[in-house]
Amino acid sequence: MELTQGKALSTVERLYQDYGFRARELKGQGEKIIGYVCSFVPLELIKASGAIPFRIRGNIFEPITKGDTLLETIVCPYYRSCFDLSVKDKYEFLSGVVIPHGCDSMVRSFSTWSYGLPYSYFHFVNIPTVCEESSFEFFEEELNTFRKSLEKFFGKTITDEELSRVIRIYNENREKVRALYELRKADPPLISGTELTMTLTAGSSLPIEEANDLFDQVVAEVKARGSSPLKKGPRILIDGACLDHIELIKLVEDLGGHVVADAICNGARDHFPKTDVTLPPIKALSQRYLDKVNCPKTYRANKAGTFEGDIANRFGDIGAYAKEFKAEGAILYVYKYCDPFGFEVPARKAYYQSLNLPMLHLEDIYSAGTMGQLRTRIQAFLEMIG
Amino acid sequence: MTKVVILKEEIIASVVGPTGPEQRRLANKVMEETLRKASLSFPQITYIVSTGYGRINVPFSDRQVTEVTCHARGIVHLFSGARTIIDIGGQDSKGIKIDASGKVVDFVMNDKCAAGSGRFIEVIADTLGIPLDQVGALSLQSSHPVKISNICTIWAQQEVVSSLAEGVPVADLLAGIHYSLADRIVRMVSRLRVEDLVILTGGGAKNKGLIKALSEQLNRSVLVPPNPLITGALGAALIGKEMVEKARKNKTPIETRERVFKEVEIL
Amino acid sequence: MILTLGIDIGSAQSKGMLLGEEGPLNSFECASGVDFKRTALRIQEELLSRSGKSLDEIKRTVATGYGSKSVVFADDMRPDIVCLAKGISSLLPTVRTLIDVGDLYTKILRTDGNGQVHNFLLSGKCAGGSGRILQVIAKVLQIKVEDIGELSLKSKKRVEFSTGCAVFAESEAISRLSQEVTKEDLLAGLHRALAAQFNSLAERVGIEMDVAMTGGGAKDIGLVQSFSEIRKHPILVPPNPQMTAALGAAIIARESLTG
Amino acid sequence: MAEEQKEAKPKKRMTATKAAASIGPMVKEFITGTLQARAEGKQKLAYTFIVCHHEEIFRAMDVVPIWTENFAGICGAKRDAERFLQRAESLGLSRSLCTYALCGIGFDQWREELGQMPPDAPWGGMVKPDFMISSGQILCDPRSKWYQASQQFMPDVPIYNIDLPYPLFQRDQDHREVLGYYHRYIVKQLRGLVAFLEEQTKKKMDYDRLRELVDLSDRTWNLIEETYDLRKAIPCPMGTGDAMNTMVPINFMMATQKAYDFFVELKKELEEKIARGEGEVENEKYRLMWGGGLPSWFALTDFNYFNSKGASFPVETTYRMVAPLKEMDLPETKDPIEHLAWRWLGYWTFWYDKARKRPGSEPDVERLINRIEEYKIDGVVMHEAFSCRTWHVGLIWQLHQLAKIYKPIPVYVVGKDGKKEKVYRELPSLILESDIIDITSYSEVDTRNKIDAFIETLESIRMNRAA
Repeated sequence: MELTQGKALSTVERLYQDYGFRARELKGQGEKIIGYVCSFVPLELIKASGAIPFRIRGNIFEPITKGDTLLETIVCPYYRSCFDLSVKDKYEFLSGVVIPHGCDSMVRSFSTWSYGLPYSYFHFVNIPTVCEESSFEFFEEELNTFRKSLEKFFGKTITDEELSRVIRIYNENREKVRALYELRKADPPLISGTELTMTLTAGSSLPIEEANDLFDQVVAEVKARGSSPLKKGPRILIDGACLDHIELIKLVEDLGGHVVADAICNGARDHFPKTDVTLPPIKALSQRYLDKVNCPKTYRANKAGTFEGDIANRFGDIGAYAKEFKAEGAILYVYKYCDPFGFEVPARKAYYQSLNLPMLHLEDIYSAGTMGQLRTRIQAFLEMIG
Repeated sequence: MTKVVILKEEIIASVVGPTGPEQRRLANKVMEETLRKASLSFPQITYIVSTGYGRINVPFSDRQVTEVTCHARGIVHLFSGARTIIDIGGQDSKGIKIDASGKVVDFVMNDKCAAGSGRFIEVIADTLGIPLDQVGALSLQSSHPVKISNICTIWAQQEVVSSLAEGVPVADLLAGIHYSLADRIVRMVSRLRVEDLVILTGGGAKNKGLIKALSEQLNRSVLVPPNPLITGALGAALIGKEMVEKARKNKTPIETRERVFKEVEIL
Repeated sequence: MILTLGIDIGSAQSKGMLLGEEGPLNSFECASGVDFKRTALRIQEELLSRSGKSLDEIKRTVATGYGSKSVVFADDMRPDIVCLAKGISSLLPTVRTLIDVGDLYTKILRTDGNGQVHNFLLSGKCAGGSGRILQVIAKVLQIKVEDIGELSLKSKKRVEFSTGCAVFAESEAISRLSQEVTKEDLLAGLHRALAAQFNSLAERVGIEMDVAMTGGGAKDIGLVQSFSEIRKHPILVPPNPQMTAALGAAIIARESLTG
Repeated sequence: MAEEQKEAKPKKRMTATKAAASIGPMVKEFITGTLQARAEGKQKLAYTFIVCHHEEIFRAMDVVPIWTENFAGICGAKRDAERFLQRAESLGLSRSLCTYALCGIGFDQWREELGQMPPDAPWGGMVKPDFMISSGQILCDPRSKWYQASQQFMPDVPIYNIDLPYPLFQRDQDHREVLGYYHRYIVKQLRGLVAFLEEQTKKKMDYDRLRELVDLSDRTWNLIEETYDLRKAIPCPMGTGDAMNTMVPINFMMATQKAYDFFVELKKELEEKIARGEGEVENEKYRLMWGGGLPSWFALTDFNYFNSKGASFPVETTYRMVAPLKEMDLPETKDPIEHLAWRWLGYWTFWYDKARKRPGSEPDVERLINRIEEYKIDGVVMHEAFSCRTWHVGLIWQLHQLAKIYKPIPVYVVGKDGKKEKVYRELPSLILESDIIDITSYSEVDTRNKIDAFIETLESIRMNRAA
């Protein structure tokens, strides 16, 4: 059941393990790297300004020490880890950081980031909480403010033409991610969940063109396997916020399951929605990020008028993924202190019930130390559905 | 504790022994004793399933299955109408929901903090110098259970010491401790929407004070198997038996490990 | 002779310090047990008999610590933070930051050499980061608490150890041992984890040099060493570090006599 | 057993003012009012949140607001939140989430399951609303998620979510550059709320009445600031303990004559106390600021404990109007909705200009510094409630910055050679750790120990102060 690792996947592993080494190299060549957190930052604008967007990552193996001296421990543990690594100079190659209004943890700690870290550029992007006409208008203005702020910092005008070109490159990237996900559809899947998440994570540290090349290579390399060397096992969908490490997925796979689908920030939530190229670029970005990134942070009016109709509306994409990738069970993985996802646990539970899909809810603190505790739960869950 | 059950049609022998830092060696010892009791030689055992917190530390087990599945299997064997299982052990506690066909449909666990496990009572009993098997009965004598305000086991231990010094009767303290633990367990299992029959198992099921506190807080009667310590091991044995039977039926080979005791020296 | 007495009733150990005009006369330490009142009396008696003094010579007694309110004969009760600052200033006046590792809590304080507190912080919501964890682990390893430090220093390859629940640290240790981790490496890992926690707390209060460690935990040289590695600077430890608060209480008692 | 396990009733907190003592009945009155309104069925009732600057719209439309945070706070103050929190937990909600929301959701689920109020519901309970107005503000996720979660148990109750953002303080940007489109958006959001209420109540908004109500709350706003400013007096006539009561008219009764009258009375009372030289504390030794966080509603007697040590709290940053309206320089407008939107933006951005002038400062820190100066503060106390990120994240950072940029206090210490030397210390601060209503996170012994040590810290700074 060993998977062969060719050149592309070895590159992925290296980018994953030594996260940021390519960005450091590029910085050495005079490129500007802009860090960001969360799926709400319109990367197209950063790219169009000539800089390279870089997703800031946590590290579950690194105990949070320095970060805790400046930030309360009641903040989302994933976000605390990101901050901890940043104050420990792990991302010293960044020229700046962009933080969106993703959740309270991001908003309330923005000054701690922007004053506690030595980068010269900081910007906060306000994201509306509702999806309606006035909020799209507002968000377009907010994106223009972001655009102006980048223009000022880089001393360069971001033209609509350039933005449209970049939007197309990002759309290509989303198609390539789709191609990666296609490899999960076989039973057993051709690509393991660990490989896929590692690939996406590696991609989030690269310039978009390099990520596109890498994804192409990975798809070709995995396709060359012909048939899956893996053993059949329960097919699992992972649902939750940002999961930028492979440990949880590896645990599922060590125990005989396969992660074949997800609704996580650095998975389908972030990578599936495409930008409409027929619209003016800012308008198109405003719609893509506000409406198509399906995050619990954004309220969508209950049009159905019934709770069942509402959850179908809110979580319909998850159901569609579960069906498309033939998931047999779901793991809802929520960080402690996460208000956006935390409050949805009962509703998501009800939704999975309506799909007849068994669900395991795990609350965790973003630390390798808890993996042992998760092991028993996941094994029991796999036994339960297997 | 380490528990071993040898099963043929019914239980042939079962032994409960200690678990210590030297888990593997002790697993060997308990196994040897059970074999002796059953008058069997080690190679006569067809299949071995290990479960529990230390399931990976049983050098001779053929398969490891979680305690959730094993407890459920053991309990359903004993009580076919069981719907909710509460297992209170020294290392964790859990709630398991069973459907009408005896299948696990949901479960919850606490293994992060001692305050939600049987260890909570063990630590307090030890502090008060009262044998563990007596704390339950003693707590039933209380007329005014005290409220234990600390959740952390160590801090609660200290609270108990201070209250004792202030002249609070031991029975009232113990009752408070039992309610405190029952409260946390009930909070956890209430996520499963508790339904009858409720079965309490694990070491905690031997404690009458805890049974009372739990059934009061659940507002339901709680049933206890005759030998609650071994339900997990029994379930493991039943699962092993089914696997062997299935393999024989399908004529697939049964992979087992060598039936020898390897000496393990840790400390 | 005018004597003053400082009594520190901790959750595990109780300490007494009898102070004469020229300085400490005698100190005594015993397990706190369950009856704090009796423990306090016993400390008083022991100190008097060891020093050959009579009760009426003690002009003032100040109690501190977890069980200070059980010291019924005390004239005053003071917070342990205050007594620690007083104590450390008299022992090591250059100390500006103090980490006191007690049985239930870890306390961090900033002081000024005058025995005044300038800022302080207490540890967490459970005993996960307190000195108790050392005892729990010692029990698992079947070694004496006093030997932990020496053993830890012999480690060649420190393991990552997470300090969650102090009680369950036992099972974590057991499972580590069954993965064939040595006692030495395990202890070094534990010390490192604790020291890192202390450091975070201390940085919140703001660390000023010199830094000292007191409390029962400061007797553990492995812990002190680990902390000084993180600080990249030596950490001072007074002789009998667990006596610091009792000494401070006795000094406070004397100061209030002299006004 | 349930009886014995219940928390001991909290001791009654001693108030320094008559006005604060009169708050209990006032709260009871408006809770009873919601029960009555539900029984009569003439008015529509709405769940909603405080500090949204929309109460004028409710009152103009005769919609009765049910302040869900208030109800959770009452459960907390009565030490009766635990059973509702546990219900919420049993639904799968983590205790690490906003406990106000957990308490509310637990209560809702229980009430809906029973078809009536849960047994012994505090002050008669929280009635089922006709609709829920959540507000996805920039600073509080639960304000948007809470009602969404509650709706699972009241599937027929509609939610209307208004978005009220404000520009965050950014070093690279003057907030004035973006105020225009923020204002346009908020106005549209508030008009959306009006339309929703019109649809629900089948009534048209009376804009003259709205204008009057907005004017009333503006006047009340200024009056509150004038009243609270009186607390600069030495000794201070009223402390934060009382202000945690007098927040009731500010947060739940704005745009009512009653709230205005309340502050007229309070102002008179404070003026009289000042004339008599009466303080919150008999011998005022220390003046402290409640510099961040909501209080633990079940432990308000801690303020009495501070008072017993000679410490008074002349000012707090929680539940205050930020500044008088007249200082906010809001654009003139005849449209009350436009005014509400400007007022909202003025409220959140008031300290931005001042913060920009002081290197290293930011609005929250700037506010602390100004209060420290104006109220002659000796130390800062904050509360970190584990369940609420909105008000309790960033406090450590604020203290950190305060120590860095605010003028240090010169004190004498013993130097290496044993001689006295002059060094500089920051303003002493204390962070209490507990929760808003979850009493299991609170230890009275620990809290009071910390307070004792803090008081001694203040004393020592005072003693060693180099004049």
